[in-house]
Amino acid sequence: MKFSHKAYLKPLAHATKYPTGPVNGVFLAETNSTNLVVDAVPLFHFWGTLTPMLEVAMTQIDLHCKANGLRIIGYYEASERLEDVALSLVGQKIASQIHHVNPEAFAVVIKNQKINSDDVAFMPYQFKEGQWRVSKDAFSDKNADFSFENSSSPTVVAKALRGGLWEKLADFDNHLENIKEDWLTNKAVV
Amino acid sequence: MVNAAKVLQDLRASAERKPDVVVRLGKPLIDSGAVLKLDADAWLVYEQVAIAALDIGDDGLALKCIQALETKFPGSARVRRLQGMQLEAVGKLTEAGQIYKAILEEDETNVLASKRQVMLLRAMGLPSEAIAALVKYLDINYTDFEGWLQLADLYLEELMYPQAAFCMEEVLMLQPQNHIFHLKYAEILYTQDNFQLALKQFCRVVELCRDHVRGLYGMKMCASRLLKAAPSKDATATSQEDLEAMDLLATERLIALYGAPGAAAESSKVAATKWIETQ
Amino acid sequence: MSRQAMLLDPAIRDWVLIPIMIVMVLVGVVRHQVTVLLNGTPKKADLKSARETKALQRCGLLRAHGVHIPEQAFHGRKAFLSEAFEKGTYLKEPNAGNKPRGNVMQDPAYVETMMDGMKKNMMNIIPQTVIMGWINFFFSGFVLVRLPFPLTVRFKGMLQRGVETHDMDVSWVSSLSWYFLNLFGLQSVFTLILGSGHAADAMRDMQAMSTMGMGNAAGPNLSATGQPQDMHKIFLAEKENLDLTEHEWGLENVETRLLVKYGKKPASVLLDQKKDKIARLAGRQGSGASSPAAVAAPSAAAAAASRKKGRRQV
Amino acid sequence: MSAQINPDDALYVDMFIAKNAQTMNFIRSSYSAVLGLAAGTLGLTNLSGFIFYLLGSTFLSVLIFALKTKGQAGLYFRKSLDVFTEGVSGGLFSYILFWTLLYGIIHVYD
Repeated sequence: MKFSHKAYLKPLAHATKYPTGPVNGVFLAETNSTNLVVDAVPLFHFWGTLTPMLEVAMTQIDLHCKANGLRIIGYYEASERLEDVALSLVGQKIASQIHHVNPEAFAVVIKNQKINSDDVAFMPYQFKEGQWRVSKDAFSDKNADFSFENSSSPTVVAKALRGGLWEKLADFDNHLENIKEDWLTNKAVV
Repeated sequence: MVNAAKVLQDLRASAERKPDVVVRLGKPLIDSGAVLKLDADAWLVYEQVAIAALDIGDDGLALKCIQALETKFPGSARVRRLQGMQLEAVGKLTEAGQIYKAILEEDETNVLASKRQVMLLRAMGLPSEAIAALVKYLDINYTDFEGWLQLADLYLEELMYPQAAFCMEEVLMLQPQNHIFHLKYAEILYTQDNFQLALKQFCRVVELCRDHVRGLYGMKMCASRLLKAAPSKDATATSQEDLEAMDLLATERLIALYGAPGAAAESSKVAATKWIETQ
Repeated sequence: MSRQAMLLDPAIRDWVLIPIMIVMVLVGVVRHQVTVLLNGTPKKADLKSARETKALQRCGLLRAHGVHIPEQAFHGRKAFLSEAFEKGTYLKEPNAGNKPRGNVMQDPAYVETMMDGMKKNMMNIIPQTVIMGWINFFFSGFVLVRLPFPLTVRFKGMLQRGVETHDMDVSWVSSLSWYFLNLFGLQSVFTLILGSGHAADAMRDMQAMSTMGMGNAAGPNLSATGQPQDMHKIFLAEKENLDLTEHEWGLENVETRLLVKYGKKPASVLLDQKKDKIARLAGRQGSGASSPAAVAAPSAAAAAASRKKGRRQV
Repeated sequence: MSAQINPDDALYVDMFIAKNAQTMNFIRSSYSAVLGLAAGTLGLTNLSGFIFYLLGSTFLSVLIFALKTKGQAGLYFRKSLDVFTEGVSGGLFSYILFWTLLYGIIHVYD
């Protein structure tokens, strides 16, 4: 899986905007290409474990993907505890649901401590033998599964976040509070 | 200076968690010593800025405030609680736990220390102990709705929906006017597949807060689910005719909201309108 | 105008009218500060008694706000609470009932609450009696000021006490009535000086003086006679009221209310629903005929409803 | 009355209503004191004094209604009429006190 700049920037912006609570969202990829993650859609920062709005969001993302030739390819989340990098119960459920539809789906947990630093803040999980397992030393040459489209992404993103870019990001919770917020494409955040 | 004090006072009253604003306004006041002009409020500002500084990791400022409070109120339980929070911020959780235990030994009913103890257990990632401590606290301070809210969050994290629903019912009894609590209760009920009750709560949300988008979405989903399911026999359930009326009302309001010119970004408007048609 | 054009010696104004007013303002301020000092030190409530009062509060709250929670949630709590009160799980000392109650005076908590009640009451009574005594002693026997509005003769006795003339216009009043005027009139001044929740409240003085200290100021867990309440009895009494409360869910017709709010249905629909509800209630009551009073009231309303809707017998 | 919550009842948070009433009392009682001073200096007697108070008090309420609540008193009080009735009785006592005081000082002592 190759992560485009946007696909790396948005989840970290989402986690930076709501440091005090758990956040989650999904990754998008083109329908035809198999390993390029082009975008990410931030979902919730309020109550990640409740299903009604999750259903609405997932259906709307599906409709959005059909209209723009995209598909859901992965799930990301960040815990509210600083050093917690385990994939939560709810995370596993949602990731499994996506995996059910699309076998190469993966999950990512954001390493909170690494967000402002220049090294990689993603902890990817893959679905192996019926379980979500950490993909060992990803984003390094040893493990070809996960890498960046352009390797400078982490440093560029860290600088952008320090510049306060995260304020412009809007997730589905924001959209529900004020429907002007563009949560699907987040054009303001690139 | 006066304006900053006023904003800080409002933030204290509303208990909103905006650490960056509090530090941005409070830091100059404290560094220049101008905060002492507020006399009685000065110490409240000190405490407020200390907590905000811990929140965003500015330990220097936090220590400075706690020091000032310590000299003014030596040995006060409230200041010791702040010291405990400072230790938590730098990761020394066990020492912080000892401070809270000491405060509680002196005064069993100290609310602040028992609350911090619960948050400490949660920060340590021990949800079951945190739940047990919070239940014991709430058994005594029954009317503290923030405690019930926190307990609901803890249960939700463990996906224990029935207990979370119970907590939200307590919160509703204490704060019936707040539509957000009705909304949270409705979403928990929906997650438990109790669409009948969820629909009533979603309607309550829209009644309390007109054209509440999240409430309308919930109403629409519950109504369509109940319409698809077999009509229930029990008398208190909503009649078929009401269900259709609810479904129609929610659809109409959502379309009106999204349809208004410039109301929503193009991509989300298209997705939302398509979603409404498919329901 | 038939009023006697009588003028008073300005010395009365300088030495009586204004001093009384100033003294009363100062006494009010002093009393406020003293009360703040008095109840400044909150006494440490121990865990058990706090838990006891909170349990009662919980039951009261359930009865008052039960309307906001659904049916089964209400009944679950009702069962739990009445069973807990029955067993006395929330009591401070579970077997307090049968312990022979020692002499009341030894129990420190009881004595302390009595002292506390006494202090609060004294704070209300002393300043008033002192001022009245001072006024009666120094400033009686002459007319102080004239009220700009006429009063009935009946007031004459009270307002002109100590000035036994019978043909003087009632609007001339003695200093004691000026005291009463000040007592109530200075509210606004006190709210200005002391902020809103001040303790120099004339109404409370009146109430304190009338009950002469045996009012409810004697502390929460003491009965009017000052004996320590047997908490278990209170819990049982509370259990009875709880069992009696019927649950009415506030959201029963939330859909129709919503439709009315959005103008989809006329408001009259709500009224009809209320009548149907009362009719249904009467129907259940009528057949059960449990208590005549309950039957009489709703059936009257139901009769009205049925008349409107043809001969539907309840 | 059935315990059904009528829609508007739930919208009023008791704490805020009490706060509004308290502020109204605060304004009106201080205002009535000043009104009393005016009535005393004008030397009003009998009924004209009370009419003066009612006029002044309604003027205050209209001011608050127009400026403070910008016409929708219903947002701040359970019934929009409360703006006119809140605290009138409390203000009356201070009005009478200061009215008598000034009236006495000017007209009764030579």
